[in-house]
Amino acid sequence: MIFLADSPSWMITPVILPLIAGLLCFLFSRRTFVIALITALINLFVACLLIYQLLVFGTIRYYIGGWRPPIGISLRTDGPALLMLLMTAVTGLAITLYARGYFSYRIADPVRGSRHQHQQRYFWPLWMLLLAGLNGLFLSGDIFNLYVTLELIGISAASLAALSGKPASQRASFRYLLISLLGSLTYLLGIVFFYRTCGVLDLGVLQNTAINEPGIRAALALLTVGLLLKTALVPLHFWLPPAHANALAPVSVILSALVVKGSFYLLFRFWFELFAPIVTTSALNFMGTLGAIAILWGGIQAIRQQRLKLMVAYSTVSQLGYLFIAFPLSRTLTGVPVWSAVIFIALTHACAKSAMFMAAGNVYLHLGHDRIRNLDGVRASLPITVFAYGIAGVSLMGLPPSGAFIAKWMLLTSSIDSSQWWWALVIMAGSLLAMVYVFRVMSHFFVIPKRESLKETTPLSPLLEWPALILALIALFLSLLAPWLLHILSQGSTGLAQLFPGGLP
Amino acid sequence: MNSGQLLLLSILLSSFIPGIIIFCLPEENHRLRTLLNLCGSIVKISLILVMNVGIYYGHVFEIRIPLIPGVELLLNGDPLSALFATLSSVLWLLTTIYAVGYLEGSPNRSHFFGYFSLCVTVTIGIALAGNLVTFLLFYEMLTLTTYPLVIHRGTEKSLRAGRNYLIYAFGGGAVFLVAVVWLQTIVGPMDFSAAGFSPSYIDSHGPVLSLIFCLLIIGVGVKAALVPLHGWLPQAMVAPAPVSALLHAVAVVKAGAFGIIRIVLDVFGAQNLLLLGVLPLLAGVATVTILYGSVRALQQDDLKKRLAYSTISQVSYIALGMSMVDQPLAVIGGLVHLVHQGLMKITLFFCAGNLAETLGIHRISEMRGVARRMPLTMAAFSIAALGMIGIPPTVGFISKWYLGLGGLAAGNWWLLLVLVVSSLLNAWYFLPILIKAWFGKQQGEWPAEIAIGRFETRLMLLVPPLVTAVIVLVAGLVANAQISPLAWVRFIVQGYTL
Amino acid sequence: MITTLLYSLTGLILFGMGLFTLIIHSHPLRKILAINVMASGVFLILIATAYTPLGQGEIDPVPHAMVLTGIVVSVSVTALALILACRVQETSNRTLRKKTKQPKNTKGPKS
Amino acid sequence: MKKGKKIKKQTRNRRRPFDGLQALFLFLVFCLITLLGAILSNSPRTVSGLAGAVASLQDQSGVESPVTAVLLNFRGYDTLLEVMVLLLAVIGVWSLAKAPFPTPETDISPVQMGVVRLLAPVMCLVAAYLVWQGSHLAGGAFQGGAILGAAGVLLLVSELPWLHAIPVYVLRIGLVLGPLVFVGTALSCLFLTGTLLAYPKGTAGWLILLIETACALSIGLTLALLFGGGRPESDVPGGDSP
Amino acid sequence: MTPVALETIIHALILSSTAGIPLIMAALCCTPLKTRVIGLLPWATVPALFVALTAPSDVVVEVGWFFMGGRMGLDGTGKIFLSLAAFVWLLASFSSRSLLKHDHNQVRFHLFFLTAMAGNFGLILAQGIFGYYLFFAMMSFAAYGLVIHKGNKEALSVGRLYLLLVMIGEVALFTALIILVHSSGSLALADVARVPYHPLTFVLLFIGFGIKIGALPFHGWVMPAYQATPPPAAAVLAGAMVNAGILGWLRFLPIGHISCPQGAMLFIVMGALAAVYGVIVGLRQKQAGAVLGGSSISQMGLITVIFGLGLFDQAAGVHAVPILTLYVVHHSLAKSSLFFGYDLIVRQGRTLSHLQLVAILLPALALAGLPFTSGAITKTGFKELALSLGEPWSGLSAFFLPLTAIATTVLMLHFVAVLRRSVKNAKADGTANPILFTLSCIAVAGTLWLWPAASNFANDSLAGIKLLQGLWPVATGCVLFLVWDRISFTTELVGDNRKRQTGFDTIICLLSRLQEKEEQKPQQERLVLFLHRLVPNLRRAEKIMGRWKVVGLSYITLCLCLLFLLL
Repeated sequence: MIFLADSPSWMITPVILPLIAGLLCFLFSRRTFVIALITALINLFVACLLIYQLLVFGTIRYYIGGWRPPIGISLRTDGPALLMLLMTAVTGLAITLYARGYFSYRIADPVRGSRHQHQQRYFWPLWMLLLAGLNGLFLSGDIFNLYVTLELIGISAASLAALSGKPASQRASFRYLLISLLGSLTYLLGIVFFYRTCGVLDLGVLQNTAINEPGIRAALALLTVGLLLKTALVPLHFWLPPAHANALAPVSVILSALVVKGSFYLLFRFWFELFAPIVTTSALNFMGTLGAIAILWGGIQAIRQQRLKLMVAYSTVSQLGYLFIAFPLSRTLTGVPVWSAVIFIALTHACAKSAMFMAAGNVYLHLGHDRIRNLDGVRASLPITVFAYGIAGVSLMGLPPSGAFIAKWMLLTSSIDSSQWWWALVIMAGSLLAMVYVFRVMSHFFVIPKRESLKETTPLSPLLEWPALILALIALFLSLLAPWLLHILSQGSTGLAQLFPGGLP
Repeated sequence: MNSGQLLLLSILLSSFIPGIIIFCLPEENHRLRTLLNLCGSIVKISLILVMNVGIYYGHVFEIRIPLIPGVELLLNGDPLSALFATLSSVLWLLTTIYAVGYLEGSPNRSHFFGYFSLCVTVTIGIALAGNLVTFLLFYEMLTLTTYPLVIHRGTEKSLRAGRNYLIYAFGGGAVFLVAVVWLQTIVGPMDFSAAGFSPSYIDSHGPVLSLIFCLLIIGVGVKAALVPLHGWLPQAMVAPAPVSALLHAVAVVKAGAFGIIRIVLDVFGAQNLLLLGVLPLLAGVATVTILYGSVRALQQDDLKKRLAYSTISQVSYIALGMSMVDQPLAVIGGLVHLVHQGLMKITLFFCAGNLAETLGIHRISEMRGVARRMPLTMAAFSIAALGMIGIPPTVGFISKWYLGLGGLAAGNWWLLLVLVVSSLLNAWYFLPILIKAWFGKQQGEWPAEIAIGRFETRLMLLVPPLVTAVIVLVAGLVANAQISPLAWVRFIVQGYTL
Repeated sequence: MITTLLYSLTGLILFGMGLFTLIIHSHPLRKILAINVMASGVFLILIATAYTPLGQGEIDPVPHAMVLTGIVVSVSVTALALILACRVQETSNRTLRKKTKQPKNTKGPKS
Repeated sequence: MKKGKKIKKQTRNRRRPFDGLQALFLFLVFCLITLLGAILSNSPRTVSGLAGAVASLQDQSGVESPVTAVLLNFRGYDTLLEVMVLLLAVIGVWSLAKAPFPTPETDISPVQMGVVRLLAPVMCLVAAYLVWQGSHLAGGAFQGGAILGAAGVLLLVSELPWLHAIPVYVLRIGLVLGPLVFVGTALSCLFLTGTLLAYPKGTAGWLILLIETACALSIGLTLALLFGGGRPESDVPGGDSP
Repeated sequence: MTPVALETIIHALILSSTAGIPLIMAALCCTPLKTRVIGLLPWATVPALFVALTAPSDVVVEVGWFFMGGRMGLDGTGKIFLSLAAFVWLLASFSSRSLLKHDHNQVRFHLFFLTAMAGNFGLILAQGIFGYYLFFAMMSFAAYGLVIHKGNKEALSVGRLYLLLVMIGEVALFTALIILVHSSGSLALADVARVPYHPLTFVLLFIGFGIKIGALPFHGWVMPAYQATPPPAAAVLAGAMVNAGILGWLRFLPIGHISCPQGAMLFIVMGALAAVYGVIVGLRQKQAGAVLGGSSISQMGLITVIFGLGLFDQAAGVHAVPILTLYVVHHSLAKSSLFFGYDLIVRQGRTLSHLQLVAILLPALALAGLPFTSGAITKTGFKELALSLGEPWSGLSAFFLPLTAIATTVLMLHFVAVLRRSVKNAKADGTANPILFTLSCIAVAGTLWLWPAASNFANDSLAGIKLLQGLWPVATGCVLFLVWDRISFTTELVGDNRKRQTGFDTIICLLSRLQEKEEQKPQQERLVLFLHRLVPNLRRAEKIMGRWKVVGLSYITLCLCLLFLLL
């Protein structure tokens, strides 16, 4: 029975499988890539299967150990969760391939090959456990279990960030770890308030016992701040750029594309689903304001960076702001609920940012540095990488037909509809800033260097270039999938449906 | 998918696929690349002609791809899109031939031609766009695909130009997006249609709609280089000549102008615009642009820059025509200028490119007696320049004539003044060039002459301007015939109840 | 009830103290310790939450389980943070390398 | 250098009479704590929590201790992930540094040796007892593991030469053992009952004990290795410390 | 195909060959056949001559596809103008072929020559406004090539002036046509001309065509251009192309069908002023071509006056048309004849023989209205017209006409004197051929006497009193010339044309100020600079945000804010 496509047990695969893979990767020092690759493939397959299940049966709950809430822990699938899962699976597969290419390339380096062998040794188990944590986060329906998955993610992410062994990366990673801990503790304090007030830990049960008490509000505030720290929303973003920029290229991809999404996803669920009845408009506006500041500040900082990876990292800071812009706009009832914009931004950003960091990593591998000033002529030697970078940049800017465009469209529509035009201004300013920082680098790629200054390097393997390109293309053409994605989103997220009586698409 | 949709799709793919293949081709394989390019463009032209016949006989060509409720991609073949598509595809063929000759032996050609093909795909997409969202999609893509072309030389100067181009273009795009969204929140999702939206919205949202109109015009005005949004255009002259030709005659500037046409005719509609009373604003901007562009053109010694400012000035004729949207004659004038200006300007840029490539001439002051060295090129240049001035029987006269008549019909006497002054200014900055070239005496050596075979320059450089120049003349001479740009534009205008 | 409140408030104050130290003091070790103090504060509140006066019903075991989990997490993170701090110290100041090989206390938060 | 400077700076800060930012921060922390405290005290617990629910299901859990029931049965999934977190910490530490084990040639004082010889077995016993006791009283895998870990630390501190002879794969297997047994049990439950971690009827107690034992071993090893502060030399063949 | 259609096609072919053949020949000038084409130059006028002499009147052929609706045909007036033009072009083409045989720019010259010819013929045939405008423009622009043929500084500078005026004329005409078409709704000349006129149209038409004929404010180009142009080209400028302007007035302001007293006043005043002014400036010229230019201004002024008189009312208009035509024919023949004479004398490079002196005096004094010449006939017609208009205008015949006759006499004698002097500097090139001059003299002498329409004026002019009236101004003129000649040579008046050119040049210079402005630095640069200045601050801000204390503060603040906002 359990092997049938209808079986709800598939739901645990995205968590358990990477866990086992992580253990095996740690246990064996050889063939780790094969383990990871198989895991990533199965993960993708299962994500698709779960979506199929969702479309056929609607929301499914899975009670681990057979214990129903409030006492047990439940997993559940709904539209947003599965889309995030799918995003992670797709990006994860690409990252796995890319990491393989990356380490092969580095290990082939006669001088420093051994160090990279060491890095690869630990990369795979860390990455697999991180994947498990992320999948667990997306699927989990228990507020304390979410804390554990957050920790899983936080520790593996911090370890990954320090993996490159450079002093800068270790410093950044240390800070990242501390901030992550602070965030976790704040989150835990929130749980305490929560549990005190509600007496339950399950999200589904909590939803039904939405009490109007100060305790629950304090809990929301604490949970939010904790997650904001992990999401790196301005002004708490300071740890992100150094941590993301100094990590190894595959790690940067993981951190920027996936890890920040995890904590944001929780925020999103809390604000729009769990605590939606008690959320005040002023709080939504506050979050939106922070998002707006993030967009502008991140964009401006990205523009002035001298290093490619730092620039991409600041771009993440800026893009995260978009996720929060949707908060104050969520109350307007237009044709499509605005929160779906958040999913679109997240999906686009995951794919595009992965592609961008991969491209940046390729440039780094190729040139041995990533100083923007000296990137001249990369186009000629790395055409696919540059193309991927360009397409990813375009998606980040929110040009059609990227998924971010759809999101921007929704946000603009509702901001204009509700006469909150300032958000529209910020959104547009953000994309212009994105244009500037994307093309500032792009133009350097296109410079034809005066002399043949590029040293002869080994050509990059297709594993390094093609995942970037494919992810970038996915990001670019995401809007064409919009009807399908919206259909998935509308499935089964009962809480969301209640919140938006205006109707789901 | 019916045959009409297949046709639309293959029109787009006929340049997209060659473009992608060209990207993948090795640099040395120029034979296959040229073949691909030419085949693609010829296939495209024939497909578009088929579509034109279909449109003439009332077939419907439509592809609809819904994205989210209220947002859908719509490709639609109507007479207006056929006009722009035909223009683009024909000029693309010529420009391709020209570019093959122009870039012979220069580096990064596969890159260049790849983007070139994409650029045309996108331009055709703009032509076929059936609603504002689709238009926006291709409009932004156009910026992207032309950017690599602008900075193709890879010099510091071209990078700066590219940067400014991007800032302007994406700034415009952003404004456009906001306006589109705003419009949609008021009138709901709408396709391009002859009537525009329902006039009932005017009563409820009059001022807002006016503002939206202005924003939309600003959005497309950047590409159409309306003053004061024109700054990028002269700087973009650092690009290679085929690119300038393409930018100025076909793709970018025309896309902006086409956008104005769409907004005026198909989004708002004549009646609504009259009710809103925003047309004088458009007319004012167009007038200022026409005059300012001409005066600035006068001040340039760099040939391409002069041509660029001339473009700024000339493209606004289209806007001017659109500003009198209730007058069929003016609309005809504006629409037909879309084609006419394209033909003339591309000729001029081809010729300027020939001068630069063959003799190294970039400045007007270096052009003395150049017609003796390159008579055919300069003959083509002269025809186009006279057309720009509006001398019959070139096509330029026809546009001006209809604009003037339309202006009178609308009771705008000042419009005649604008036309007169602009013609004089045009003459003032074009005729001296002709005089220098034909009657001046060569002084010293040409800056950088390269010896080229039998003709005055490479055959591939020579043929396109001659062809376009002949079209400029013939299209003027047979303007009243059954098949001519003017006739098609009349057919378009029949479709609108103005 | 007052017991719960007392412990809870103490926990909160511990949290605050830890927070203050974490932010104000720049030495990595202090920061790590501060985090541990904060964690202890939170655990204290959790345990206090679970407290039921004798005879008034069962003691809630869930917070206890949570605290246990939290402690384990805290131990792991503390260990990682300490090693990381050492590495930072080592790599940023190679002259101090030998001095930094101090015994690393992983048991602190457990006591 | 930077760190040193910072420390100096800090000491100077302490002497300085007034730091505005610091005072502001203190004030704000105070405000926050007061606010949270007020909320805590003003909203006395009205809901009883899950005590009742746990108590009612205690029989089915297979263990007598409610905490163990929650930890390894009701919320076993949490614990599974938590074990992973511990393992993760080891992987993280190993990825960061090589173990700074002292060189084995130094002599160990007989007293120390004696203490170790005396204490280590006792600690192991205590640990085993704690694990056993976990099914009905306070205790369990973590407590047992901690004691085991302490024993490991003792061995490490005493710098026994044979510690270096332990092959690294043994360590790895030891580390992975607990999680692997846990996952394995969970999966076999899945195959047997159709649900993850749903112990077949009647076997819950034994399975929990199995898991606890394996985990205690792994936890002990983990804690000891965390104390070790880095990976063994031979973990990565040819691996060069970063 | 029906016979009617066939006939139409044949008509169309024949009519279009008048302009078509020269155009084709012009196009052939760009091919290796060019020398052969130039050899066949005079044949280009043959179709026009043939059409002018044989075509039935009032044939109108529609060529709908052409340009924006083509329509061509030949009416009575057109026939006269066409034959006149064809004749002048025929003589000029012979002359230019021989004159420029060794000129290295001859192909270019003949290219423009043929194009201008085609334009000239075409506009006469045109019955639609577009045709007229098209060929008029073609002719005007092609004439530029003739004007600057010599390529020296003077030629180029007058060329610039000419081009400027042509452009002004073009746009004026364009505007006028647009207004006309707008108010009439038709593209046919006949319809367009019958709508009520806007005053602006009058002015615009006056400007548009006035520039071609050198009407008063736009006369600046005439004298230098006639001087700079090679004589055969000058002959067609003065003898054929000028008429295009007159024909334009006749076509667009069809006197006899319309009347407009205010417009009439404009024409009369400007014409009269030009008639006097042309002589005055002509007398100050030191070069034969320029003197003839002055004469043209003056004579065209008279024609303008006639046209103005015809505008008064429809009756006068009906009366004026034949007189106007006569005057045009007379002037064209005489003026071209003078140019051919000038050409001949310059080419033969020796002093005038007596026969030549007499021969050149014939057209010269015919312009002055010497009895028994065509001038006398036209003057008679003019007087009758003036008298028929009643009081204020009949005074013209008594006072104004003799005055212009005297002035013209003086000017013509001055021309002969200048000619005699200029011959001294000329060299014979062996291409001198008296046949053309003789032919043109014969035409001057004979045409009007044989002209059926002019017969009654011819008879009138032979009346005794008329002879006397014609003679005394000429005699007075001769005396005055003798006196003036003495004075002018003692004071050595400097030729004024340079000065006037510089006058125009200053305007152009002033306008060119615009051109010389330096390129400004684009504004974007400033923005970028500003941003660069911001960068250090941004870096500092970002660093500050990364400090732990600031982080702590923002953390706490966030907590408190959210707490407050949510509570």
